[in-house]
Amino acid sequence: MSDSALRIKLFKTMVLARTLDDRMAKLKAQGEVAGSAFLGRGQEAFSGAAGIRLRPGDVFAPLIRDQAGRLAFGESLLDVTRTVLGRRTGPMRGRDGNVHRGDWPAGRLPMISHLGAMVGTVVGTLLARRIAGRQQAGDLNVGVAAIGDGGMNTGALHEALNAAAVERLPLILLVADNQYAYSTSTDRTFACKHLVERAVGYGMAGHRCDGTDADACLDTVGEAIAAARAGKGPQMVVADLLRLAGHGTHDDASYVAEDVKSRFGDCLQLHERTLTQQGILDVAAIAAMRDEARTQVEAAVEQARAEPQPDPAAEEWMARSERDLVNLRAP
Amino acid sequence: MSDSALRIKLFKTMVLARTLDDRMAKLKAQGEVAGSAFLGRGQEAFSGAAGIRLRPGDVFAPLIRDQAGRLAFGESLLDVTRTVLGRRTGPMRGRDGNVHRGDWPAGRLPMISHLGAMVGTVVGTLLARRIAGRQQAGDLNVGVAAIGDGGMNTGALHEALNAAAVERLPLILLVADNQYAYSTSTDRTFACKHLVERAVGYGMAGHRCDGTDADACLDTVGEAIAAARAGKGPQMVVADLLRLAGHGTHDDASYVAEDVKSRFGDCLQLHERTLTQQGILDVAAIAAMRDEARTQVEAAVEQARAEPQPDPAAEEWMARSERDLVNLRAP
Amino acid sequence: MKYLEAIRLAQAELLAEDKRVFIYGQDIAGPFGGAFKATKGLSERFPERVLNSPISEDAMTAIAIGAAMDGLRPIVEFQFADFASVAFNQLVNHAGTIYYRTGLPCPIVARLPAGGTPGGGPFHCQMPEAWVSHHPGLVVVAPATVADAYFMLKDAVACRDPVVFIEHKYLYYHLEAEFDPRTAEHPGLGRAVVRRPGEDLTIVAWSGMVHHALAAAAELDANHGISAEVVDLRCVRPLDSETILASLSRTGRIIIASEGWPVGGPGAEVAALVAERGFTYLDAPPVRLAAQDTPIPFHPDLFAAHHPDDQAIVQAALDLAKF
Amino acid sequence: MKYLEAIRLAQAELLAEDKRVFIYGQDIAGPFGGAFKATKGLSERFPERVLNSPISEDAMTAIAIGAAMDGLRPIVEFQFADFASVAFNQLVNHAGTIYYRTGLPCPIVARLPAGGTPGGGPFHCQMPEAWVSHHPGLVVVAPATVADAYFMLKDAVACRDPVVFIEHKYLYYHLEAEFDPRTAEHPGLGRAVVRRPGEDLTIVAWSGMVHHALAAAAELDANHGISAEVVDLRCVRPLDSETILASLSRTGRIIIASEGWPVGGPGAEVAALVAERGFTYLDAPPVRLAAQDTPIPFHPDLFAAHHPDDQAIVQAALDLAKF
Ligand SMILES: Cc1ncc(C[n+]2csc(CCOP(=O)(O)OP(=O)(O)O)c2C)c(N)n1
Ligand SMILES: Cc1ncc(C[n+]2csc(CCOP(=O)(O)OP(=O)(O)O)c2C)c(N)n1
Ligand SMILES: [Mg+2]
Ligand SMILES: [Mg+2]
Repeated sequence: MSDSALRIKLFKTMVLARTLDDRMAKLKAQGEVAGSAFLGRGQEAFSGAAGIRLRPGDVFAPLIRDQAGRLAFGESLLDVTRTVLGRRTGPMRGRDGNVHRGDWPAGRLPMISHLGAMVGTVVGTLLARRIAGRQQAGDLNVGVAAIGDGGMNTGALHEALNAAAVERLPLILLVADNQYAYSTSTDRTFACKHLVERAVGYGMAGHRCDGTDADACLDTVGEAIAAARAGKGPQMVVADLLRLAGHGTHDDASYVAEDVKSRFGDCLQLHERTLTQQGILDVAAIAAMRDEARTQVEAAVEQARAEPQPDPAAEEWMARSERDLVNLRAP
Repeated sequence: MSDSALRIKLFKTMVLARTLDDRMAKLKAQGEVAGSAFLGRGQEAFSGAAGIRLRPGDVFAPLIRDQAGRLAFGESLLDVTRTVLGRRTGPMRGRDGNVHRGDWPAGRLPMISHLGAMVGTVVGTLLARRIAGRQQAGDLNVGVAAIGDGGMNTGALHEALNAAAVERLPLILLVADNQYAYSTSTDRTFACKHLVERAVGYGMAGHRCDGTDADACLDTVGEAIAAARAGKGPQMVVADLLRLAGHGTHDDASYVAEDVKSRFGDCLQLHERTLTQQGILDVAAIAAMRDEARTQVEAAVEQARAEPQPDPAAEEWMARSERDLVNLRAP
Repeated sequence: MKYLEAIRLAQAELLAEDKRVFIYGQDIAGPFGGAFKATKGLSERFPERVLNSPISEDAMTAIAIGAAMDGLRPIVEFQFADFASVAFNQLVNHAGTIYYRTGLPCPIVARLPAGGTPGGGPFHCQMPEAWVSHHPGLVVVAPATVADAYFMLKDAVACRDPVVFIEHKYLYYHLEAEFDPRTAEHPGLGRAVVRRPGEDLTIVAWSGMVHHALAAAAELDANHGISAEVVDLRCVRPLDSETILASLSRTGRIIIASEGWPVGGPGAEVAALVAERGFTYLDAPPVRLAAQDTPIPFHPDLFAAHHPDDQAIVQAALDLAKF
Repeated sequence: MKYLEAIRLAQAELLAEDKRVFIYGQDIAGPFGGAFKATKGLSERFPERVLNSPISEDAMTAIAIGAAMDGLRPIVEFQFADFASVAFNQLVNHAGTIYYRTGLPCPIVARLPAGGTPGGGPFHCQMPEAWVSHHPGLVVVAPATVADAYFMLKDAVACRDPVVFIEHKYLYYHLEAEFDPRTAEHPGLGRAVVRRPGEDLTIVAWSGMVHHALAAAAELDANHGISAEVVDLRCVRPLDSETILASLSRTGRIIIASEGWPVGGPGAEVAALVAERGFTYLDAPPVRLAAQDTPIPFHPDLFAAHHPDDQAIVQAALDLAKF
């Protein structure tokens, strides 16, 4: 069992992520967001646990349901609101949107949409660290890549996991099996009994946890990350959980079967109950956290709203870093 | 243990495949073959066993080391010599070469070079049969796809296996782990203990056999194919063996480590010894088989040599089946 | 009928009329019926022939190839055209080479929901025609009208070669037209058509851009006394060079408007074609209009400025008329 | 020095001079040193920085992208350019979009052994420039000379953008030239050069085709009194339009010779460019020569007839001179 401070930290992160997600959904409903908004509701425990277990110098490649992990690994609320509202001031400057945001210098990779594609990129950053001699044996910086049950079936993921295993790199694959890939239930997307059975075939350690149980997530993800840090090679952690929202805000998720719904609780409510029952947090403290989260989120929304949008007339339509290729020569 | 007739049939196939391969290598050395020639030396038992266990109506997607399987599944010597010598009369008409040949109406798919790419195609043919109601429950036509230890790490393969498992199709993946992918030994290409460990992750049955032992191959491949026919879903069979030749005729395979060499016998010699020791074949019968193989191969070489090459002036440079797209309308 | 409904209707009829037709793709089955609802209601009627696939674009395409070789007429729905990049090898190196190598047909149809919508961003807005139209063995079509969406999909399934069928997502719900599938005339799959006759210049476009071209032509006529002829390519590979050159021979001036990027693609091919084979008709240089040479931006204002619209075409026409 | 040796030397020096450089690809390590020996001897000297990869082109590219973002200068060797089709998504949608989306550079070099050799067949002979040169954010180069193979590889590694480096396999062992890497002058990465000056017409080529163009020019000069200028594109994206247009302005006639397929690709882009921006220089229509519009045949006789050679260029020049 992790210590109380960490468990509270995770709870706080989860509250903040949920509050932020809810606010983004509302902004979307109010017509302020272009494209769809993607929510991590129900997945905050697993994602947040990973973010909490990371440290500066690590790498994180989140996907569309990782608001909690992003926040825990240092994303500012302003990065979120600015990006989702398409502000010039955000890390993507209106050029790319919502969930694609990243902040590479801080270790958060900006995702592309193609599922599976980011895993190899994380592997590349870890290989680079080894090559450059920037890793300390026994206490490695690690890389976490997120994927869903659906994304597990992409060729890109397969190739990347295998390469990580061959190089014995400190990659942790965080598999959120949320029972559906968009509308498609897992019986139509894979045929093994549990996705953790894939680990052995890569020569990776496999871990499994209840993704609705925040403490289990903290522990299991913590163990996996610790093993990777210690040099035990890549780790796969599969969590069983359910997304408690549509695929995006445009989706009512009416395809989610009733019996599936009945099998999964809300990790946030469950963690709240555990912490209060164990006397680690009381109702007032929790209410205060919620208030603070709302205040912070609202401030970030307001600030982003007040900031400039990108100006097409001022846009530099240039996709290359090098401006003068005609004269480019190696120094 | 399979019955003697099958064991002899496999031996005969192996002799013929070896004789043919050797002759192709010689043709190459004589400058009569464009490109490289790829040989299946050392892999005849495993490949041949699969060909023998197939029946008309099945599908086979061989790769570059499957001369034995191709022959056993009905390929004529003339198809081989005509293709390798680029004759207009061959199934590829000089347009595509050597190992890419196929004869789809007979169930042998013409491979493309990209490793892993053919597996999904086999899956497609099997899905088509189910959709069209052309399968008989409990006695299905099956599809065999060949792959090597190296090809196991392609994304294409991963996606295709998973799809086969989801649809529970009668696919048999024949994995020839010959210790090297071109010059690269398996410690640089995968990290699980044995490739058969990948089966569970797809929800496929996994089988393993000694690829230098023809009887073991007949049995294990036979069981896997029987299971697929019976409707037990996709099967993976991994054989341990060594290619006893270069990657292609251009390659001296000097990178093959001595200790690896010492671990693997020649399946053809081993099968010969077993069959003679058990009194199933005698030396004279074997010599006669060898002679017959040589005679047949020589005849096929001679006939192909006498046949016309493609004529660039007469070539129809047309990559589409439809000649008049401007007027094409659904009937 | 909306553009999307035309695609759904064509598929429903294809499934009903031809047992060889089956549809494979992500999220296309069940009441859900696809990310854009192009297959809504179909899996209920044809449960064995409308199948959800895993997120595996390479395998989806390989499976379609195998099924086509085995006698079926598969339609693969990609969730977004942008994700067909993952199936690139199967499309160009496998489907596209089978006929020449073996003499056997490979009748697959790959449906690619393409084109820009505000907020779609770099990975949900691409026009994929340049990816595939370089390659022998493939047919690439891009219907711009409701009737074409319907008829060309049927013709694509009838075609024995692999067809990349590019659908424009913006048109799905925004384009509506009346036509009677039973009686309407329609041109063959590979034919370009003159959507609006004109005398002073030709505007070549395809897919969503046809509507900008038509709007521009209307404005040029109404406000500038310029009579623009609009040629809708319909089929971007192979090009119907006769229709293009015939139009140019009447007008002497040509603008090629593309939603996609400025380098390469059908825009370059049409410009090259008219330079090579329509040189003597040209009274002025051919003009290409294309998107900005960057990934497609997320922000609606940047997005709107990223690709040519009616006004850009009008302006180009005014400049060209002065040449 | 041979073309291949120049590539090997450049890589050896890059590894020695810059600890950020590492090379990743199939079979490149050990005494084997790559399918074409471009890395022979390098892994012995730099064991941590010359690594064999699994057969995983998508991951190879993704790994290079990650390593580049993390400060390295990765070179990815594809065994054959044809197999880069599997990495298409990582190249165009990932490497090619990073700078515009994030403002961060993505300095990877993808080395693609390309081009035809007799008996290579449909999947070992392709020219991949059309695949990638449509896409913003990528630089695509195709050296035709020994010195360019050396210098352009070094420049490619210095470039902060992803560079697709197209090597011609036929030139590997067949092209030899003396030059002193320490003193030789060389043009910048993105510059086209006039390989042979001329007055009557311009022949544009790149990669292996440059040598056919030079041979054709020599024959035109010697036997037909025609003075042809040969422009070697060197960089096919972005095009050095100034050098191309300047040549055309002197000659008034242009032939674009490509080993690749006839539809799209740099051939179409150059033809479109000269039509649009060199219209007034053109005394005759631009002429494109390209491969037959089919997969590349295996049989050496069919192969030889598949793509343009010296004689095809000479014939085209004679026809063009008559226009
Ligand atoms: C290669 C690829 N194909 C298709 C898509 C479209 N797509 C986006 S999310 C999604 C479902 C993902 O399911 P899963 O991996 O289970 O993640 P979840 O949304 O459930 O968190 C799909 C099909 C994509 N992004 N990438
Ligand atoms: C996608 C892809 N990448 C690279 C190659 C080049 N190539 C051809 S055979 C080969 C090695 C194959 O090794 P393995 O799968 O173990 O089969 P083996 O040759 O040992 O039978 C490689 C790398 C290819 N054919 N396809
Ligand atoms: Mg999911
Ligand atoms: Mg092998």
